[in-house]
Amino acid sequence: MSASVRLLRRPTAILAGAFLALALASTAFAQEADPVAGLGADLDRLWLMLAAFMVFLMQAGFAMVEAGFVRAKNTTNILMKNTLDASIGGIAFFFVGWAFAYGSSDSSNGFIGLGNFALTGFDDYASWIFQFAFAATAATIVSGAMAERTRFSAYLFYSVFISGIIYPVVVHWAWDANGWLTAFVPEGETPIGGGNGYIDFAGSGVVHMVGGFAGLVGAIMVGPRLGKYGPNGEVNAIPGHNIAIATLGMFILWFGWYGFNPGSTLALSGGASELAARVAVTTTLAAAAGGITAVIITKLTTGIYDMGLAVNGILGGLVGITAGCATIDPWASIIVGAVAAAIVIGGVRLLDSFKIDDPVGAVSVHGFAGVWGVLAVGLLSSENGVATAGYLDSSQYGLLLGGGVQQLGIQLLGVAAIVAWTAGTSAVLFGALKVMGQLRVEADEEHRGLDLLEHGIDAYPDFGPSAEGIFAPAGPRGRAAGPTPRPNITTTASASES
Amino acid sequence: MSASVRLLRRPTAILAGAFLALALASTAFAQEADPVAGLGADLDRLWLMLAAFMVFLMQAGFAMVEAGFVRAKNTTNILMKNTLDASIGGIAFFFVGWAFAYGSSDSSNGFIGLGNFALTGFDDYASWIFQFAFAATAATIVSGAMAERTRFSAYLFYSVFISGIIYPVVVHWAWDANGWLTAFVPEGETPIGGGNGYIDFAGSGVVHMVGGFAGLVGAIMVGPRLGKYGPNGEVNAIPGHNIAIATLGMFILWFGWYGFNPGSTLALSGGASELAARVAVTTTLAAAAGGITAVIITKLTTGIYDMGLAVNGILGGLVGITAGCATIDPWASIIVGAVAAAIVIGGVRLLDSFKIDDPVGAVSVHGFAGVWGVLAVGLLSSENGVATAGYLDSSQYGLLLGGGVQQLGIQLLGVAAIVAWTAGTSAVLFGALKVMGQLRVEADEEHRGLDLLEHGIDAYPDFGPSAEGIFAPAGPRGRAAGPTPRPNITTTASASES
Amino acid sequence: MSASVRLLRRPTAILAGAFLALALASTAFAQEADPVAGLGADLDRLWLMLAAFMVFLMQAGFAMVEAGFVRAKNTTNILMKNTLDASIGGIAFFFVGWAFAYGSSDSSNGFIGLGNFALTGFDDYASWIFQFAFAATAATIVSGAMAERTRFSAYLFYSVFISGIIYPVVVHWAWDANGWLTAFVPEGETPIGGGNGYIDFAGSGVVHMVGGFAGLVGAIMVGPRLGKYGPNGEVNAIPGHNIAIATLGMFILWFGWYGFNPGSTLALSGGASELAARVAVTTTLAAAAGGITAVIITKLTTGIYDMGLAVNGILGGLVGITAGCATIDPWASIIVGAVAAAIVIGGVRLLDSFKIDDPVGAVSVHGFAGVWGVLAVGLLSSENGVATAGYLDSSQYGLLLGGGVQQLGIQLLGVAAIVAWTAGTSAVLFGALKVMGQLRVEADEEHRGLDLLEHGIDAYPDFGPSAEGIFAPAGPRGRAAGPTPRPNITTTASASES
Amino acid sequence: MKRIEAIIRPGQLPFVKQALEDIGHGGITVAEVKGHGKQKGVTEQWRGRQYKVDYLSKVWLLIVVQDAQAEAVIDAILDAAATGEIGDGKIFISEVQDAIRVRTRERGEAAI
Amino acid sequence: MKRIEAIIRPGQLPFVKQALEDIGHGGITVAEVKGHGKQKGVTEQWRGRQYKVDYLSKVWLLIVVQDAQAEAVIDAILDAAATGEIGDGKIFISEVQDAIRVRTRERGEAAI
Amino acid sequence: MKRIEAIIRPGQLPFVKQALEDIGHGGITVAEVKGHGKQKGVTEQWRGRQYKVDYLSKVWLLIVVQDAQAEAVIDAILDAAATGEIGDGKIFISEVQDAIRVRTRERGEAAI
Ligand SMILES: Nc1ncnc2c1ncn2[C@@H]1O[C@H](COP(=O)(O)OP(=O)(O)O)[C@@H](O)[C@H]1O
Ligand SMILES: Nc1ncnc2c1ncn2[C@@H]1O[C@H](COP(=O)(O)OP(=O)(O)O)[C@@H](O)[C@H]1O
Ligand SMILES: Nc1ncnc2c1ncn2[C@@H]1O[C@H](COP(=O)(O)OP(=O)(O)O)[C@@H](O)[C@H]1O
Repeated sequence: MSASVRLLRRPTAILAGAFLALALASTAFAQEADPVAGLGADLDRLWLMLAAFMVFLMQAGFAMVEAGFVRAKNTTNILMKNTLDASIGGIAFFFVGWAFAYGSSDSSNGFIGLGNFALTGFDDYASWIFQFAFAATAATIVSGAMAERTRFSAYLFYSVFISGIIYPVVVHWAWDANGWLTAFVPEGETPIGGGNGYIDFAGSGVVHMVGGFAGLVGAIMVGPRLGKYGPNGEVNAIPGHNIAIATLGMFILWFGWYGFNPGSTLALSGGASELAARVAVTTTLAAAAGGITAVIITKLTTGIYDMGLAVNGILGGLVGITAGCATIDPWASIIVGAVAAAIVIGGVRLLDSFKIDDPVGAVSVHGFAGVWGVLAVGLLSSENGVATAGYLDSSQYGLLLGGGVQQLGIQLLGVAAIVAWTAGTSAVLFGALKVMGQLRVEADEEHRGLDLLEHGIDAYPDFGPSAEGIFAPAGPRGRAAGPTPRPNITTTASASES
Repeated sequence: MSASVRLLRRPTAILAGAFLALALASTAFAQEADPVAGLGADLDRLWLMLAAFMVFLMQAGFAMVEAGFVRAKNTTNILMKNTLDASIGGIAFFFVGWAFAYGSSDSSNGFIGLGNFALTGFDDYASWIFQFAFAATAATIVSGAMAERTRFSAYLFYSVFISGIIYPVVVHWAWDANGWLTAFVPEGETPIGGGNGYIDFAGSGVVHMVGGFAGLVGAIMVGPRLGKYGPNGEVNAIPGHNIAIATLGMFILWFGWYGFNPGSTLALSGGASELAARVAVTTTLAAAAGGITAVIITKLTTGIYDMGLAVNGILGGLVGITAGCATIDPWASIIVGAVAAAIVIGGVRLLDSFKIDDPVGAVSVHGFAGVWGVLAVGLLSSENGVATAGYLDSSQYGLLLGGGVQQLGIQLLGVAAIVAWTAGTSAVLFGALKVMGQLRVEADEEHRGLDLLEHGIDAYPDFGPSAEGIFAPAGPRGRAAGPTPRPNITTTASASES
Repeated sequence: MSASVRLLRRPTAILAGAFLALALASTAFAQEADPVAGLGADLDRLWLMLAAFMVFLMQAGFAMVEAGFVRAKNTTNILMKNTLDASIGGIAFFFVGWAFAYGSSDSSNGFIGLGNFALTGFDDYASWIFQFAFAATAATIVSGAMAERTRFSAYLFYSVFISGIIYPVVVHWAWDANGWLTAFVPEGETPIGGGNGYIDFAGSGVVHMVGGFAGLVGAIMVGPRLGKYGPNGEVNAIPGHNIAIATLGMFILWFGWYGFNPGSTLALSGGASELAARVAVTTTLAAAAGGITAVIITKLTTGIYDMGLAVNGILGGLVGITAGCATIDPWASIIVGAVAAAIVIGGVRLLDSFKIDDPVGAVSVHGFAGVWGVLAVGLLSSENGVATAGYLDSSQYGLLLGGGVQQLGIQLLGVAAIVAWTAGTSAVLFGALKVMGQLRVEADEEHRGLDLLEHGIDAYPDFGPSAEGIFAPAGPRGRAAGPTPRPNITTTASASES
Repeated sequence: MKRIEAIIRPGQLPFVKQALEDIGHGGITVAEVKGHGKQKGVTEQWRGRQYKVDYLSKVWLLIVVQDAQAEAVIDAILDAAATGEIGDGKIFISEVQDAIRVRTRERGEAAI
Repeated sequence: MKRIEAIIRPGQLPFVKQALEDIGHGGITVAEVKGHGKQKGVTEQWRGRQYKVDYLSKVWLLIVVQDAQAEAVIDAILDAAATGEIGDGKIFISEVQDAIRVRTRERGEAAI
Repeated sequence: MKRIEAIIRPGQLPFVKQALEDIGHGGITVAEVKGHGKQKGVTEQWRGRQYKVDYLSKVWLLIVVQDAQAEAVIDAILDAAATGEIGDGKIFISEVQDAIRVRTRERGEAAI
């Protein structure tokens, strides 16, 4: 099987045109030979790039949701974690991430890719930028689950591993032509189970479950925030500090998801745009259903309209539809989103009952709703949807729609494999950090806020009675007098008499 | 007239190519038959989707502007309203909104579409996502005008009606081939008035006036905020709480408008991209002129550079050019934007003189500048603009440019019809809620802020002397002691001696 | 040389197809003559528009970074500056900016364009919107360097000149076919120096250095903020007020840069999409390297993870790669980003040692890293990169990769010319304002904050013990009693007993 | 001189201020505080979890007055601040030895 | 009546509050303040430049009690607020002449 | 012991603090307050509408000193806080019965 065939394949039915175009477009010759195919390839690359940029913007969304959901004293810390995992993700995905996910060489195998390290011998940059944006997303999810008590150096350390190894291996399994779970086998081969293989169109499992379950293991290992669980079993509340930026973050994430899901067609030409548009619709409906469901549930159970859970519900709906956005019909995507929101709310409660402290709900939203999303493919995909999305065997579709149990079985296998791999590697990673005493900050630092000791600042340095907001330099000081020579005496009246 | 012809038509002149492409692209056969047409259709769908995503992001823009312009104690409430109208809009537009706007069946008529309920028998998903984003915009405008005192349940209720019925009917009138006002009549038919029909390229009337006038009726019905108008006729000021997020929101809206206006070409292929680019230019110039004009007016009349009105002025400029963005020449779009800003500022004063309380200026920006935008088409459209935009009869153009009075007459008819329908249905809707005592919160709740009683939170829960920000659970409590077992005794010095 | 050839040229090798397409597409005839070329032109215009929209969104990014980095009392002021330079930039670029940059007439020359004033005789709107977005960027950079003490009217004044004249002239030199530095000479001519001419793919020099050095001159002329430098030589710290929005701004800027750099291919068809994707990769890696480098340097030198410099470091990496994003290989872009971050951090220190006060780091990020970016082209461009990007003479490439010293020489010439022009004109502009006493606010206003006296507001008007947040109108007042008639007596208990 | 310290509902501040102006007293200092007395706090909710907020927002007023004016000021505050519901607040009165106007260095009752 | 004014570490507030409830005293007013005494501030950093923040966040408590309860309240605060490190804070005690409950206009010890 | 309570302009705080350090007094507590006296507020504007803000931002200082030091501290504040314009603020002096250092439980003048 040649390298060019293995790379980034999607089912051939729908994308044959696009695929052909890509193959042709890679030589200048092709442009002249078939200008239409060349233009199709340009269009497809545009789509990949735009989707990548939109997914990249989700970094801002995650940063705002997470920052809004933590206390003011840990805001700089979570912002900086989000900032750096984008940076670390970029460098790690350049050197090894792509290689482990899609790298092609003779030693690549069903478990891991090997090849194109540091993008040597590689020129499919549009695919790289798209895949990088996904990798950065997987890494950033974890920071939320472990917020407000994890040491910054530990965070830097595990970010490298998640974007560099843990996530890429799962990508390889599920999305590389060579992967053992993949639906995108080379012409003539058969996916695992003989049908469609593991269907995870945009990554409820590949991206979100990886982030969510790494976060779960991390949250367990690092332990709850001081004071979250009282001595007599009470579950205390630790409200975040800024609903406005959290809401902004949710909207940015929803926007970014239009790159995440529709962009996962990887192509637009040859009619793939029709599929992409359909995906945009299912994505919208699931998000909407998630938001409404979360509000209804909280209104019924608590009597009030809860904003935090509305945000989590919408995000849960989005995560839930991510695997099945192409194979599930619009009407059914409403169900997927609604169930996802219910799972998120249940998950938040469940974790608390185990004293697992997830400050922003990342485990429920990405982990649990991610599991649901993968399984929903096996429950609610329509026959037509599986065919339209271009998977190989549309006779296997959602159990609840009469498509039999086989697809659900493969989906379960996928869930089990991803959970096992992610939880196992995360346990080693976080366990090692914990044993070395490097995972968590000191109790005193936690009380005073991570911003002060790790970042030397708080996120809103100029609020409070700080007068002019001018500070003398630290260090052996002479008579630094007061920051400014007395100014007011000689100026005009400092208040108008209205 | 066949269903496929009625759907979402634009004037044929410019978009013939695109239209053909769409028609052809809908069958797999077409792809093989004419790959160029297929690619054109892919490109057009891409354009619709991207424009839809950008318009969707305007939800974040509205949320930030409105949140920034209300008091801190009502911030969560307005954020949640914006969040939920996006969700409700999605579900309502799926089940009935599209059907009433563009639904095609034998019972569809000039007043309302009927057909494709819940997207049955429908697969033009790119158009749906684009139209959904517009519907969500119309609904979200209202929340601003009624902010800080409207009951949340009332809001949920009327959101369903606005995105589900009130707005879609206007769309049907103006943009469906079947609509009585439409400019996009089927081949061989003549629009109302015999010329171009009602020209509202991207919806100054269809979208913004609907939102603005529903908001006006709502603001009148719900009454002013307590304290806005003093007992002796004083108009008190109630400043918002966060100029930074309001400014962010304005920029996001401006960005989204590049999807709203240029995206309304609905196609890019066949040279429609040239029109789209021209629209981007007029949109930019009108926004810029609106901003500058608002600043000049406030500087001259009040002596200071007023930020709130600069934001409103830019948005007014954008609303003003929305109807005529394709038919008005760039130089004239500067006039349209400048006049729009002046109208917005006048409108804000006017409403106050009638004791109609619109906390964020939504009625002036979307309603009044929307009326201006619709009329500006009849005043300032150029002959070349009307032709380039592909309307049927370029001999009828702006009165001030010598194009006669007829187009202005049709525009006035459109304004009257939209105002009558929107105000009428809104009056019934809000009137019913008011009679049932469901429209407005209690005075006490209004004083304490809607966040506390409706959402159980305030938007910035962690500011103020709340110590650790950890709270014991509510309910019958044992000795919940203090959230954390005393931590400090044993830890190291909690302050460094510099 | 005909006007149509001079306009906006890029090297012909790669973009021949696109160029041809554009030429053909401008007549309806062409559409029929060659539908593929027409579609290519549509795709290219789409690309220009989308890139323009993304670059426009950078206005929001700049506004948030700058607002976050200043004190709360000057927040409205900086927000309004950012708002108005977008508006002023739009109008100025319409009337004269484009004309000086790319305007074509017989009197155009190597120094300045003349023609198409107010877009007369012009219809390449996609190019205009793209170039406008760039012009607005150049202008907005300056506001950061001069923040917290510059008079608002002075700001308005110099904004007109920067977007209207100073910046367009540099564009003409470097990017117009006619410009004396340009790499994009007409067929048959030779660029300055006989090789590639000045290479600045997306504008490290043309855009960022112009903004950065105008800011430098402005910061020197306006003088440091009161209290920034103590009487005994201390450099005091003046922390900004909101790290959360500053981080958001950084992410928005990074996102916008994907329009800025990849969009500078100006075309997608004819295989230009491959180049654009490659540019997206180098942009990502440089930003990531910049962020990581800044964190490592500050951790090593100060012991803490500094968020403000991480933001500056990422932005520095982005500025650094902007000139060479197309000609520098991905691995080398990591070096470019890392060095840029180091330069930014060094620059921040350096300016302080000269008592030049740049509150947000704009001079270091845009000016110094901009210089580095231009020079990096001459040091690290690969032979293959120069060829792929379509420059004329790939035998001249990076000195460090063995490509000789000539390209570096031309780059140095470009730096010198841009610095001389920008600094010279800025010195005249700011000098005149200073002489007239119009450049800086009074000391008392500076102490109380620019928001209060220039804008009559502070950015967070509703925080603090302001009770209901309702204020009686100013002016001769009757007995304005208290804003609301006493409400509480008759309402229900205002606190629930839990 | 008397130091009158009142802790009142935020919403009543404008009325108190007006009442003080009506009787001719201008000088006042206010701060945002939180407190609880008999009034026991509210239940709030964070991501589905309800919790008790013990402290409610109040406004703290500091008014220094001449002895002779004290009762008038107190009465004005009592009238304007009361709603009749628990949570109306408290007034504490103590003795001030001296007052100084910074600008003029006047001392004593003249400085108020 | 005594006016007990305590400036304590923010983190100790919940314990102080609990201790006061344990001895049966409910009324309390708190505010965010900054201060310094022997404890001299921390070093912070802004864009690479280190600076001294002289004032540290503290919580200011105002508790007015009947004379008889004063020592019990003071002891409770001392127990709950102390960590043994510098920066633990101060308590100041002064005399209050009168207290008034706004809602009922009760005066004196009954009003506390 | 004396309880010196000063309400000053925010911009003068650094000078006051320096002046106190110069005469050897360290302990101080500050809070953000708003107030008005003779100085009557400013006119602000919201979306084109001008309104009066009655309260201006001030900083409230609490400094407890030994009796002997009181006048020196007051003089230092007066010197450093004055600009000569209305709005310079007020100082109120009252008696403190006792002071306690939380960490050591020292009482009286030693605790300051
Ligand atoms: N003993 C006290 N010491 C200090 N502040 C008090 C005291 N009692 C009440 N307060 C303040 O007064 C506010 C109102 O008290 P509350 O008990 O609700 O009034 P009431 O007794 O009239 O119902 C409280 O929130 C608190 O800030
Ligand atoms: N003389 C004083 N007047 C007013 N407030 C004081 C005084 N001394 C200390 N404080 C307040 O008490 C807080 C703790 O003081 P600190 O000196 O750190 O305590 P300790 O002396 O126990 O080390 C300070 O931050 C300040 O707010
Ligand atoms: N009688 C008073 N009681 C409490 N605070 C006062 C009193 N008089 C003035 N203040 C405080 O002092 C500040 C300055 O007062 P102001 O009247 O402007 O000073 P001056 O009388 O020197 O012009 C006010 O803003 C207010 O906070």
